[in-house]
Amino acid sequence: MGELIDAHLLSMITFFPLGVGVLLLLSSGLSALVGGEGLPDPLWRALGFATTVITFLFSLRLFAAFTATETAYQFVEHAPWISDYGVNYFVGIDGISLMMVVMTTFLMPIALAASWTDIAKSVKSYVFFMLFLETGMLGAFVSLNLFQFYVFWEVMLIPMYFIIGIWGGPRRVYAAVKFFLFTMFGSLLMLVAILVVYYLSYQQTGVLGFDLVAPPGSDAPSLMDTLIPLTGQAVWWKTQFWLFAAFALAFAIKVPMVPFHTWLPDAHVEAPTAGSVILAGVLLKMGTYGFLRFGITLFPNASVELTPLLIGLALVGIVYGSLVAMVQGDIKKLVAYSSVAHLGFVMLGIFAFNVQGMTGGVLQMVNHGISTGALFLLVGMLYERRHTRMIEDFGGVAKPMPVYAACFGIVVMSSIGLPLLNGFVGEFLILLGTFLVYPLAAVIATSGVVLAAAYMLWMFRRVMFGPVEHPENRKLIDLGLREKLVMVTIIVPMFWIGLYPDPLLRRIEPAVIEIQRVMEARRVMPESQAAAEPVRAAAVWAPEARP
Amino acid sequence: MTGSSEDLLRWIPLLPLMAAVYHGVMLGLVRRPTPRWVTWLLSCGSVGLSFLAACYAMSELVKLPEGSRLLIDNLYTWVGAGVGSQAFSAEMAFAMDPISAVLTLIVTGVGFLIHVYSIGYMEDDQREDKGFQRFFCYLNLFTFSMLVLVLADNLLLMFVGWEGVGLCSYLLIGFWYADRFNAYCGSKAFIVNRIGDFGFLLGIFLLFTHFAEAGAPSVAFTDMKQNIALLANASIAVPAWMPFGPEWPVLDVAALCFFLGACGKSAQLPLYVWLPDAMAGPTPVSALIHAATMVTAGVYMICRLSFVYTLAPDASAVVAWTGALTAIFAASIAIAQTDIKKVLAYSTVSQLGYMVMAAGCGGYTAAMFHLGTHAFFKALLFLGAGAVILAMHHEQDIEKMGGLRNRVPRTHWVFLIGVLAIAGFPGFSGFFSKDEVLLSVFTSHVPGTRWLHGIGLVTAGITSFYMFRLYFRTFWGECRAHKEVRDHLQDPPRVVMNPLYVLAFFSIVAGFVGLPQAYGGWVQNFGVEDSNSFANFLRPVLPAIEPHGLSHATEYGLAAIAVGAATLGGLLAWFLYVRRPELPARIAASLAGFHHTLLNKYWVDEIYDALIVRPLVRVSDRVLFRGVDAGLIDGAAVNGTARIVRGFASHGLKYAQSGLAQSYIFFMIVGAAALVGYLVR
Amino acid sequence: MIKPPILDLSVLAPIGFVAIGAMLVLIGEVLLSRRKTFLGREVTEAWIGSVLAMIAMFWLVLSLYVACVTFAAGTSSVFNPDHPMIQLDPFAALVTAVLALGALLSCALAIGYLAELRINHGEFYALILLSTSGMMLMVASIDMLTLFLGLELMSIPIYVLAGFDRRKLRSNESALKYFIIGSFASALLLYGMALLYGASGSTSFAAIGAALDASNSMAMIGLGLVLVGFAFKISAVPFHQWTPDVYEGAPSVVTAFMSVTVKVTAFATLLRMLTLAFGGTEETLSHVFWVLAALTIVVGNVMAVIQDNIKRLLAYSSIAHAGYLLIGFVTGTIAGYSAVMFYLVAYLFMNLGAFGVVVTLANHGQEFERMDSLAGLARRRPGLAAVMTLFMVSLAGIPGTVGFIAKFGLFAAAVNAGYVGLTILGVLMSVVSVYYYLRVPVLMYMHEPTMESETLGVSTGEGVVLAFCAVGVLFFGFFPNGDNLHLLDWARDSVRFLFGA
Amino acid sequence: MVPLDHVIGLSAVLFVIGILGVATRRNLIVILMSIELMLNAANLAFVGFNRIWPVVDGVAHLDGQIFVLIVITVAAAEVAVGLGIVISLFRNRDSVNVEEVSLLKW
Amino acid sequence: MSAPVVLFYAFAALAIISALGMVLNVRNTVASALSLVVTMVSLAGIYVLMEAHIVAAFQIMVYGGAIVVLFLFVVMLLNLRHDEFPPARQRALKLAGAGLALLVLVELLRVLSVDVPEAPPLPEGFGGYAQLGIALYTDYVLLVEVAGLLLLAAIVGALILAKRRID
Repeated sequence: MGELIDAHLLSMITFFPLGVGVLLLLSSGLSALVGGEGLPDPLWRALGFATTVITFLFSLRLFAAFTATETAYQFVEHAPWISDYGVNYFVGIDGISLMMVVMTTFLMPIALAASWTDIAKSVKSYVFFMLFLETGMLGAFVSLNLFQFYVFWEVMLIPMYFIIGIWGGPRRVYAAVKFFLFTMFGSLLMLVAILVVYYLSYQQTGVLGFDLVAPPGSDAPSLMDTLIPLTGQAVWWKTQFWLFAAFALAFAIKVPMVPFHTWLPDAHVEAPTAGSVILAGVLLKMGTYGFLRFGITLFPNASVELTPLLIGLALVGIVYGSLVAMVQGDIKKLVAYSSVAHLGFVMLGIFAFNVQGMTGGVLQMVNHGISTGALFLLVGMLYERRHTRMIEDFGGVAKPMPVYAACFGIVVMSSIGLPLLNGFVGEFLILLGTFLVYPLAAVIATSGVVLAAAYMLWMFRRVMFGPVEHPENRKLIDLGLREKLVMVTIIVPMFWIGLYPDPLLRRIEPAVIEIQRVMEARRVMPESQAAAEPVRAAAVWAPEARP
Repeated sequence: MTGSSEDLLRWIPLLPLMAAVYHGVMLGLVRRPTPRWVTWLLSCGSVGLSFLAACYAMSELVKLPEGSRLLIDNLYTWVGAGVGSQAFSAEMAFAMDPISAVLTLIVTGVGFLIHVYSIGYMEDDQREDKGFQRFFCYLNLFTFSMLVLVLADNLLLMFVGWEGVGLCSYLLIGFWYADRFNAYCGSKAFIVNRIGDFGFLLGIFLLFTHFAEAGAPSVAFTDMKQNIALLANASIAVPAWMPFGPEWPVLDVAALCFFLGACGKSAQLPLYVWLPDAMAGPTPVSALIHAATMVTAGVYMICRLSFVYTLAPDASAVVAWTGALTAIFAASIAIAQTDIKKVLAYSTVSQLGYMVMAAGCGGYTAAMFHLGTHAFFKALLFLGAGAVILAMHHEQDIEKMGGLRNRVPRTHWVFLIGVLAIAGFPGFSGFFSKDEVLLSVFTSHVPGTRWLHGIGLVTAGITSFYMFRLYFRTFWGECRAHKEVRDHLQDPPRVVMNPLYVLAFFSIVAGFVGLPQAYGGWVQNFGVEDSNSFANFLRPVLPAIEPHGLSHATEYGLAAIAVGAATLGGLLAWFLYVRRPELPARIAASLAGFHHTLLNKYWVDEIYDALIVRPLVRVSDRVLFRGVDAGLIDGAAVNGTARIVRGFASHGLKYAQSGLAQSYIFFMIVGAAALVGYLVR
Repeated sequence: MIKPPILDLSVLAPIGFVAIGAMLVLIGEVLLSRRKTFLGREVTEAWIGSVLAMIAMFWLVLSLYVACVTFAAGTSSVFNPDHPMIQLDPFAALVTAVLALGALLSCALAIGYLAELRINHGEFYALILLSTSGMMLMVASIDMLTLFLGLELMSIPIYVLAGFDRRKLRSNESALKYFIIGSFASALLLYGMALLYGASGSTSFAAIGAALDASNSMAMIGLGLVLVGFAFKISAVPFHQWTPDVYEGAPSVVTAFMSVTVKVTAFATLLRMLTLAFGGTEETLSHVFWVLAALTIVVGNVMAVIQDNIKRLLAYSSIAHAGYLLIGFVTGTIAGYSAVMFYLVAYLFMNLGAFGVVVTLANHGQEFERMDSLAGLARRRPGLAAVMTLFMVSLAGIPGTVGFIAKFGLFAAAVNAGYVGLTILGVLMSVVSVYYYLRVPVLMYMHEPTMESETLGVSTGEGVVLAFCAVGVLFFGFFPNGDNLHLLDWARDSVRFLFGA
Repeated sequence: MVPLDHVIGLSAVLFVIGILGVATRRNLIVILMSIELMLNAANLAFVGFNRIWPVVDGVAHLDGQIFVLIVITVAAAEVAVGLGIVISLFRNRDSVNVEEVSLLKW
Repeated sequence: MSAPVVLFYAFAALAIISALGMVLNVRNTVASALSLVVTMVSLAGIYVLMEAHIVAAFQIMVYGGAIVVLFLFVVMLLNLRHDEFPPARQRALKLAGAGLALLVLVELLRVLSVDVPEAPPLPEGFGGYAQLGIALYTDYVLLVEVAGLLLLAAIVGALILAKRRID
């Protein structure tokens, strides 16, 4: 049993949530057929929670069994899926994916626990969508087949769309649709680019395939062996520049980078607490992860070529996000804009293209997941009590809710990168890495640290301190046991990462170095030779044959 | 080096931390408030213990031979990333060398006293049931951070302490958060400090980057000190149009970056604005953090990085001048203040300016010396002020005091000692340290060093003037307090007074550890070859001031001038506030504008607000948020596209779909004609 | 002397079964409707309806079975070797199977619906079957005679079916418009055929293909007119305008039937003609199709945005889908054509499903049309809302559904053939399509019910159909080439056969 | 001998006249007639072309004329159904004006 | 110019005129129907000239005999001998359509006049009863079958649509 699980650990982790979700759905469907009521809501909630917890335990197993020094993908599973299109079921993780997976599975139960009471309407579908969502996200993080990645990348939207749209705030529909359309816009253009890459690889190898790398123990040609012409070597749509631009657009929307960020505040403000937690914690990482896993490795020249632009956008994101966050009246919106700034840091680190920067970037992805997730939890708790998120409705909250204030304080500090809390390590490494290559950019970005302190503390002060003016705030009740546990669960890793980030860094670094190696290798490829002649070797069938 | 003494080091910061954590857990997870005696016992105990540990470590350190006085306690690698020549790694390691040893002793020692003092001071604070424990939690946390700052063996860890103390001061200033102003001062302090930290970070990046280029990537102090020569003439290329372009010497830039940090912490121009407001916190906090320890971190850092500054003359000059200007500027403000703590706050700023000036002039030993003495007498003054405030039932305005000298005699005496010490009267600690400072300035090669010296002297005069003004206004003349207050006036309880006595004692004698040869020649009779044991102790780690060729006579002369200035100030104060108490009002009236300016601290806060804060907020709100975000991106781009598509349908295409079969047929004919036409061509 | 032709009746089998079914239905109605009781149970109209439906479905199943068998056998045979006019080959067999399936599902849908709308005449099933036989004839025909005859045999019953709900003005109107424009189009088609005949001297595709070249302008005019005729059937812009009106006015079940089967037939037949008859001119044609595809995609999607009638919305969406299908024709490659074939099957599942929901929701003799009456449906009919969402998602081409695989195939083929511009246009427009498809789940899940109509259960037939379509959408969405059902391979093999590859 | 090109020309003329009828007349009946006219034009073309291709590789070839017969049948069927539709429409709205039939639009 | 040619042009002229009459006569539907008959008959004449006797016969029988009668019947039934309609909508569109159609016509004529080859001599009995009959029931037997289906569909449809009893 054990080794069976280990052999398919990734698939287990990925599909366990959805599996349980479907089973639950079937159960209620069947009972509906016989006119029964189906399982009661609390049971659904409990089962869903248990599922996510079990998934998290699985992922801990993953974390433990992961070999830090190994650069190749681990826990690989490879099986044919749609052979005609060369689509395989191909999963595997390196350090980066590992971090993402563990973070996702960690945030999921927290999100469910946090929304234990505030989701009253149609709990069943809520639980189902959450489980569905988890599978979608995990799948995207472990996919090594471009097609498969795209499938998960899009499937993920549906549950999120419903979570925002059904359990969201007053303008939820607008927010949900906006969220969906923004992402679709980017990802469909990415689809075209994917197809072009697919076509190029077919042209060169004569084999139809979406595998990013050759599965272990085989030297089958993969996308990583594909020469992608540079500008001037082929027609415009075959060139790295445009293909990367398409990928980058999709990812940049997801990140989100200014100016593609406007869906984020709306989505966050309207989404229910759990939705915001997952959205900020995991979904945004899809973008940066995509850049790391696909964007820069597939199109190294173009990504280097476009680095100034992306660095610039990242800087704009940092400063712009911070400034706009400063003037928000809605706490959730403020946090949303702060996410824009934080993800700007991540992008900065990734596009520094050195170990510190990228490692820091990945670590910061995790940190932001935890800190911002926690922030949304806290805002949610406040909203649950007062049904408002406007800063001016509060003030002096620390008086009635000291423990809450303390947690909030810690989280705020971690989010503005106070040393010995998680935020600092990532930010520092990113800035250091950036400074090594673009000192000026690093200087600007570092000013973002000051701004972060400014807007966060300003908000914190106006909410927590001062006299209690609104009478309804006077009788706010402090955190209950469940909420305390949730907060402790999420605060502990903050200190852990802040004090002893080594276990994470040790796992991330080899992956980053490997990515850089691949980039370098692929960078020289197209320059050395223009796009190779078509080979038409072992084609399953010739898609370009004319009658 | 022996293992035991090294493992000991970690306990110095960890003990207070453990106490803090205990308090934190108690506060967070246990509903019932902890009994007060448990609280204060733990806090004071932990700090006391770490003081003992520090003493033991000190003794271990002294046992070591002069050159190699260094204890390192390496816990684990904290942050490590990168490969090859860019491998970055920061250890979680504590190091104790003479400088840190001195400051550690001060922090733990003075810290302990102030902890004890706080027991009494916070006794009557009933604003919230857990406030007492919360206060001590913060206080312990602060001690921990400060010790990390002091004992850090690398820049990054130092930065940890650096930010940590900032956080604690934020928490403690806003301790009584229910008052909006306190909270405001707290965040102000934190944010201004962050601006400094910005510089600090950049400094770290800069040094590491160039050390990496030079092939010695490290941020550990010892390594950097060894390899500093590699960067001696490294430089950064900048656009030619930049000032001092096209090449900036790395070390100067780095030094300036770090100095920006120092400005933040040590409240130098232009970042001093937070310190006066920091007085919103409880008085023990003002004494510990904003007088004795934290604010001196900047000076400490400059001394720590003295190996950088010695190689960065231009930066050093900037440092020196900034210090001097801060000194006199703050002193001038202090003249007009009437809040007892505000006066002390500005005096702190001005004294810090002194130290920074000394450091800038290469007188690191002098800076450290003054830092030490200042820690004692300023703590004393604050705690004394606290005692007064306690006695006056939290009245801080000196205009409402007066004539207290026979109502609270003990407080009066210790306070007087403090005043004399800060005014630098011969025999008191302040005299010697100030003398050292002025001497180092006088003998340094910083451009305009004479001017600096002059400023130093004037500042000394002003200092003594406003300190005596404070003293006389408070303790002499007839009492201007309310009747009921006046009747209950009495010295505070023992637990408050005892620390004062200890501090008073040290304020007198602390100076003798650094007795200059000029005065201490006689000790040779007792077999001590150099009386300035303080300087000796620091010499191996701090670049000593080159032996100045000044004859003892000159030294006496300089000292005499300084003392003269101080005396003048004192006498003037006596004349104005004891002899002719009606004069000041008239003077103020005649110099209304100037007086007003001083009273409002040159409107610096207002200027910052109008020049930086408001514009920033307004632009972010009006232009960025409403304009770009809502207007441009969302309004024009996103919804605009949607509108276009919709309009294209509902105002254009729609009308082709008229519902009339024959119009459809018409379109078919058109289509067919076009198609056939294309095919036939 | 006259030699009797040697006829291969097996070729006629699928068509024949359906035709027989039609007649049996007619006879059966006559027989049943005059008696009060049958085998002891008293005869109600609804009962008659279901019995006739059973008969119809039985024969459809037969024809489906035959088609499948033929496809499996992979053989190809002509009805009359002396003068081959129809040919039952794997391609024809596959399409025939699809058509039979479509008709089958439509009949199943109709049972409950007709009763609900009180237009429960047995002729309905007869007409469906006749029309289906016409379609089968079309896809099997390799000669313009049979093609035209099949076209008419397909269309005329549908004209009638569109007006089947005689008491409703909208139904009349839809029938009328469809009839006028339809027969106008088929007149154009006919004239085109005449010219082609004039140019080639024969009506068989092969001969036309031999004679056709771009220089012969009479032939080109003929070709153009024929294309117009088909463009009308597949409702390609600018020959599309009848579609929304007819789809909206016709009874929902008829709309479901025609929206799927007619399109499948037209595309399949066009596919055959392109390969057999118009082979010589594909360069020119691909330009034509490029323009048609672009126009169709844009107009269809954009117009759908402003609809507030669900049937009309689906009509425009079907126009848009026609545009996507045309992309396959633009490529002119095996990949493109087989993508078209796959898309047609996918389209059967999703569109029939979507209309099936609309059909199911009709009650009290009232069509279910207004979008906003979908509001809060998830509360009242969770299952129905779920499948509807599934179909919408699939139509929008979100991964995990067959719609995505289909679109993917088309776009992949387009890119492989180098038509990236068209592909980009396609994806941009499907962003627009996402917008209006999402409005349906938005209404069902995110709005409160406007009017609390009582929830009447789903009839068995409808339930089965919806479940079937839903399963199809999901299954083929994940396993388009499953272990037993290699849909992709089938599509490609049939097309390759067409190419004689 | 009949000039065949003129036959085809005539068919074209009739065809276009038919189109004109369909496109312009409002009376449904007349529209139906015009469609018939178009079909007839096609028939004429078929017959004419059959006159051009009477023989294909040796054997007499009657595709054209057969086609005409088929078309005539189809025409009959169409007319029947068409008139049926017109009648049922007329029953409901008492008019045969095609322009009044525009409930369904946009 | 031989007799058939003369006859042809006569018929052609007749056909065109009557067709125009049908389309342009906006007053009287019956008149339109009758002029349609004239067109049919004259076409039949042309068929005869082209040796397509059967077709000609069917033309007269079915069209003239059945279809047009059906038209007239309906006209009578619905009693619309004279149709007065409200003023037309979308005149411009119709005019444009008409113009376009004429343009197409010109184009058609231009193209067709060049492409039509000369007529070859006819084989024996071409278009005669025997030949056509045999062809219909050997080569084209399928068509006959399907035509039957088509008519069935038409009958059923017409019934469904037009029968009085609305149930």
